[in-house]
Amino acid sequence: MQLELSPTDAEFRDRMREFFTSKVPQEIRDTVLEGRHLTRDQIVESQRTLNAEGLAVPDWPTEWGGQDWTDLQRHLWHEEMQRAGVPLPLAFNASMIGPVIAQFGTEEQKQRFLPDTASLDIWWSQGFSEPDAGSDLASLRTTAVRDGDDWVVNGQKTWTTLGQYGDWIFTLVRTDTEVKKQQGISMLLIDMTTPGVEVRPIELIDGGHEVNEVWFSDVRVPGDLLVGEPGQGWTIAKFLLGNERVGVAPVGATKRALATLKETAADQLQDPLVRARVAELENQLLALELTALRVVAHSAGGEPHPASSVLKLRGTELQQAVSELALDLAGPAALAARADDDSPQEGWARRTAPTYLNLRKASIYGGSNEIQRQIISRTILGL
Amino acid sequence: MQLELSPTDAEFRDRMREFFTSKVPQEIRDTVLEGRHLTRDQIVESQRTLNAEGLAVPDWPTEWGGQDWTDLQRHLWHEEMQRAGVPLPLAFNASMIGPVIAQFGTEEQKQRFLPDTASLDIWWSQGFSEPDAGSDLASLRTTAVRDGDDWVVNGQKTWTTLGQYGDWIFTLVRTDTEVKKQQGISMLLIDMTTPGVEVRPIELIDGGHEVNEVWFSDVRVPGDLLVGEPGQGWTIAKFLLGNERVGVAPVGATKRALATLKETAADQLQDPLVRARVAELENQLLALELTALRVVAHSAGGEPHPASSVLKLRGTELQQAVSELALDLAGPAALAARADDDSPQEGWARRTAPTYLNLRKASIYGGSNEIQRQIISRTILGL
Amino acid sequence: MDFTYDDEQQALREAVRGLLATAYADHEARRRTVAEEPGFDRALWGRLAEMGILGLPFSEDDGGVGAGPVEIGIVCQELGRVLAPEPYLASVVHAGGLVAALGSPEQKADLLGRLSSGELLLAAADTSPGGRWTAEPDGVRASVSGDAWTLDGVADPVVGGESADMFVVTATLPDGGGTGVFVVDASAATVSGYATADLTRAASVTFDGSAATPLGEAGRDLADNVATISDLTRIMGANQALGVMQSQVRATTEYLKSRKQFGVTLNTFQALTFRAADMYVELELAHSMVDWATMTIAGGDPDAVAVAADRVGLQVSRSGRHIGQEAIQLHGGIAMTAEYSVGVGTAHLTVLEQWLGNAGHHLTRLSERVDDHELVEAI
Amino acid sequence: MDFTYDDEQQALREAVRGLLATAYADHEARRRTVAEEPGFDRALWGRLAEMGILGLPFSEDDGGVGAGPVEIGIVCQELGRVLAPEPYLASVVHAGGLVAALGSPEQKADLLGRLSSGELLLAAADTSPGGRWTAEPDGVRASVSGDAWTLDGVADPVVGGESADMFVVTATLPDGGGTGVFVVDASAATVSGYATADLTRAASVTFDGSAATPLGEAGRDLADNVATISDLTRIMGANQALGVMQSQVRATTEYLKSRKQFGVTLNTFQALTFRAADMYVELELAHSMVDWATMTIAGGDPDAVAVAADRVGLQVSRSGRHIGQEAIQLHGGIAMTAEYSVGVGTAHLTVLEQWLGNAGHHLTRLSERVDDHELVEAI
Repeated sequence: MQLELSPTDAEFRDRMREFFTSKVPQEIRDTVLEGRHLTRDQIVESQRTLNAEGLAVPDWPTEWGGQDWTDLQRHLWHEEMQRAGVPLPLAFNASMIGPVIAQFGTEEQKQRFLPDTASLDIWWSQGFSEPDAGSDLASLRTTAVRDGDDWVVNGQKTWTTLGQYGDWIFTLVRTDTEVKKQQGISMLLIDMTTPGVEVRPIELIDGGHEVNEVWFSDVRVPGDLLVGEPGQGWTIAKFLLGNERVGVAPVGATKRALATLKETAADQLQDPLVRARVAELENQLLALELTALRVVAHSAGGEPHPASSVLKLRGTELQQAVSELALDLAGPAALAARADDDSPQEGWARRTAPTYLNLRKASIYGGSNEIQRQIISRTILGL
Repeated sequence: MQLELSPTDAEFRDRMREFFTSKVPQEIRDTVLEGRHLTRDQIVESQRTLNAEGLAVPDWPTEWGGQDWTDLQRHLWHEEMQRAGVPLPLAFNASMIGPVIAQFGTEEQKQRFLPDTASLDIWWSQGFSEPDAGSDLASLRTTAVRDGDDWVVNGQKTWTTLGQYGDWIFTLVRTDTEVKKQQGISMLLIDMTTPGVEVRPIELIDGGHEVNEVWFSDVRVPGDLLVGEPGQGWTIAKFLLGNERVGVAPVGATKRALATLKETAADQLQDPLVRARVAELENQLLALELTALRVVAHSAGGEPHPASSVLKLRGTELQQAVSELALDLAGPAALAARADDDSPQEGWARRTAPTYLNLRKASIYGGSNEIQRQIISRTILGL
Repeated sequence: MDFTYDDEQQALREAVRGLLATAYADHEARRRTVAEEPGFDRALWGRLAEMGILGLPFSEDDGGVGAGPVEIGIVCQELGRVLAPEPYLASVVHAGGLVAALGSPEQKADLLGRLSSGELLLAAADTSPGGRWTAEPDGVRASVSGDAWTLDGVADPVVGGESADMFVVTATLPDGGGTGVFVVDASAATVSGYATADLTRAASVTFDGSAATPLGEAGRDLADNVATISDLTRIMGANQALGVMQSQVRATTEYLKSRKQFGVTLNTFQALTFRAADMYVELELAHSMVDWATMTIAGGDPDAVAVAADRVGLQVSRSGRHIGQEAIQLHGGIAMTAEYSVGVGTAHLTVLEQWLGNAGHHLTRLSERVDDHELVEAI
Repeated sequence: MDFTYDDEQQALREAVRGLLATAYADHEARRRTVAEEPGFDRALWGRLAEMGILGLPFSEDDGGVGAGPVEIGIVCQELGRVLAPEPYLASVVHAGGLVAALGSPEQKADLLGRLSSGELLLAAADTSPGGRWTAEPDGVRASVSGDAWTLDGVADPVVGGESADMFVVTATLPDGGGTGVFVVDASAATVSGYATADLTRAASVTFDGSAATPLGEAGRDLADNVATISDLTRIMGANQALGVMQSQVRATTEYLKSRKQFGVTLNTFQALTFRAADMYVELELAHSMVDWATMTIAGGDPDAVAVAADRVGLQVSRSGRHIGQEAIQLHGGIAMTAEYSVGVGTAHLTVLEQWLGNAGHHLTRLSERVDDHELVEAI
């Protein structure tokens, strides 16, 4: 047992910190650090900066731009990005479809998609959730029917995050209605400019346009855009969602948000109740970060450590708790949520209510906290 | 809607307060207020004092010593007792078997038992729980087999509170093993001096001897000691447990405990975090007390208001929370739990750890908080 | 001691509920209304005036109805229940309350009469940018020249200020004279309206030598009176929050019964139904405290009202946080959308809380009083 | 950065676990031991000495083994796991730690040698009646006449003091000289022993002109050193608490799998299994913080150790409260009994917490440091 980073890892961390804080544009990082919304262009620019340095898709096979890092190094990369306010590489590309294509795709698919996926020349959307399925993904009803070499897709996806920016969408579709529900599912890659694809915005309670419905009406998809085998979709989805959960705890970003709040609301830090709340949160964040390090140190061969559910569960709780503290420190200024920039209220304070409301999603999306508790009680505790 | 008590009720409350604080011996009340253990004699003396004034069993039919009070008056009586540190009338007598005999007993049973039950000349114990039943009361296995006019009882009861003081015990026994499990249960009254009855102490984690196992080996019980009809035990038990839940929230006693703590640990009240904890608890207790008043105002015809589960649930939580605060204010002095009275540590501080540990039972006994949540979600919310 | 409504109060509740149901039969109607100008339903406002609801708190001499706090609380609960965006709390209870408490007989007859009839919208400008729940805000300063008063400075947020015809402004008097209250015509100020997080409207209001009329006698320090009217508004805000929470608990319960996942309805999952039970507990505790605080007003003691406002403020903040968050969580994604009422209800609770005073504020005030009493007396 | 034990550490854990299993194979054995004098198992203590466990923290020159904090933490975890009543934390870690830090070479060789071999039991007398976790307690005063020091006053609770042969006493030096540390023979003091809430033993120790030997150089203010040894003890106490919590989570999980109610095992009830999941979360968080704090000691910076002690103290207090309470609740009545280990474990966590510093204490200290850093660095 030893606390210090090895010289190699310490050097690695310094290199990351140096790169992130000097090469990724300050304006982009300030936007993240202040909790404002990024534009599509900013996200793309940031990812290209990373990708040029080989830092966008380190989890991928090295032949497709990945890095031969240890788990600890991946963790440090991830934490330093958050700490510096660098937008994380778009998860749909970097953590979801990229690894899937690298693992299950044909050579043609790899050649065609992986480089553009890493550089964000293709912006991917995720087409998994459906209105009547929710956490019960296997009940999906969007169908793809064979017609010659093509598939014809009909149905509806929902909660498609940033779907308004999407060039392509990876979807789970039902290709066989005769078999057990998990076995009839396949994964299709769909060009979102194909006739019959329609993206409709969903307005969220924070007023933002972050998620969408995506409708498919007789959308014709060439057969070579099916990933793996027909019926293999469920297996691929499980692989993909397993990747998603690794490093899903937004520890670095939450620490950063709390540190920023201490600065912006400094005068209220004289209130002993506020100080105690901050101290308690800092301690909880430390415990979580250390747990992330323990998980990293123990995760064997890319398989997610079962305790990663702990990270998701507590990570989102703390993310939400910091947003609540910010709201409470803003006070009446929090009402000016949709005031324009001439507002006499400070920007950080005006953003607190939308951020608080928006982050309620953190414990719902990407495997709700109830699902995480289920995983812990079943997989870890054997209950 | 109106906050003030009517002149009649205000006068009633004053009368109760006057009686409790002047007629019940100070030493007994101090014992309660300081959280020390009462002796059997103190409990008996207190109940006789109440009973002489007609204040021991107000819930009973008036012909057996009850009072024709409104629900509000019963509530005021109950609160004022707790506030003055008067031991509540022994629940096994006053709230459990008394009302049962009054409702289901024969005239002979009423004559024989009710006066002595009110005056605590008979100390009743409760023989419901069994080692393998827990919250699932209907699974009980103690049997009573007919032998001539008598019943012969074999089996084991547990968690018999203050069973070491008991003269008689009211038990649920299985008299018919052929029918559905609820239907084969009857209630028997058993003289605890009968051969074959054995009381064995259970030591609790606070070191106290508060509960017992009661073993029955071929205990012969005359047939006229069965209450109601054979097989009616489940109905009677439900009646009894329904009574138990009314006014079960120990609001007055918890308020009193918190007020005492503010006095005994006054120097720590300068700590803003302690003040905030006290203020939060006071507010929660007020909300609970007001809810009790609302329930009282709405309870129709003796049927417990469904929200009485709210009272039990939150009431025990707050009772526990105040005991935690006391523990934390005691600090290292809490270690001197079993030191003798020469200890240089203050008495209140020495009692905090046993009290804290003992009160963990509050959310388990008498319908666990899980059972209360079940009642709320099913009965009130219809889930 | 009585926690029940009498027949007239029941009838009032039914009438208000019925009227609101015509305007906000479903959440979509509310959504349409807040998306358009002025952010609430002027026709509904007129019907509320006709029913006497706008004049409920004011004396008959002033064109009102002279009802008590319980009645006003009933109205606020019903407004909360459907998330009605009408500025009743801001305009009638708060700004109207200041006029009723401080205005001269003529001012009261004029302003409250027109407020009650729906002709005039008032808004209270009592918060400085960055300020936190004080009766002595320092964002607006009053000056006097002869008899002519003028105001300078900024108030923000002014809830309901976007459409107000007149502002009731709390301002610092000259020469350390304390806090004065003035009436200013909206045309004499610069109003920059915006939507709050729950899509109701507020404004940033700038005064720049704006002509102002003192409410009542000029130049007196009215901080105590301002504080008391804020406390009354808090208690009515708690009534409104109670209505929101009741709707959220009901909606959540219905959703758990009807929504299927993994082939069964959600109420099959005990972890969820137990959490619904805890929501109900919080709701009932809040309900009790709201009733109590509302009844406390009738006693007429400003200190008691101040304590009651802090007590109900703390309880409703805690319950609202719990219920508002759990209602979203137990629904899942659907409650994150603006199309569905539950999440918007959480936004509304958030706005009410930060507008009127959050848990930390109330807890700090109650903490200061902890050794003023041995134990808290409910009645 | 490495959170894993090396082979030797693993072997140490197995050895200690094996030894403890012979003495405390089940809870009944622990129960018998604490019911009899001296409240722990002297034979086991001897075997711990033989294994070198009692001398683990001390240098080889002083008759010890010279192991590091991780090894001592392993021992404490294993002791916690079976709720061993042996006064390892009090006698070896705390009192022995004071001697190792402050004693002269002769004192160390003598006292630590005999402590390591199991001949001598020490106890630290550092708390005044009613006192709260300070390195400058005022319950015992030191006086000097020529070279002869005497002590007067009371220390309570002195954990492990009932059977101690010698006390390591923290006392106020004359003339505002600060805090001194002295060794006093038990025969020179009046010892009134008692059982704490978890049935381990402590004592009230009265000094009445008791002859005392300064540890190390006489008359220096040692408050800082005393504080550091207390912080080390806190971190080792957190290791012990971790062992308790691990046992409680395991016992609860097993109980939910095996115990039947209403005809099914308890793990059928999702509301219960989700709460078990939350217990596990708290356990893992505490585990991480315990490992981190233990590793921090090796850095040798007293300030860093002080912060680590507060951080792990807060986390373990919170986790211990949560797990200790939930373990009882999920078991039900059985866990209220002294016959069953789970509730006694909660009592032990309670004693550890109030002995070494509770959540409020640690939180207050951390609150004071909130603006010393921008963000908390884990490594």
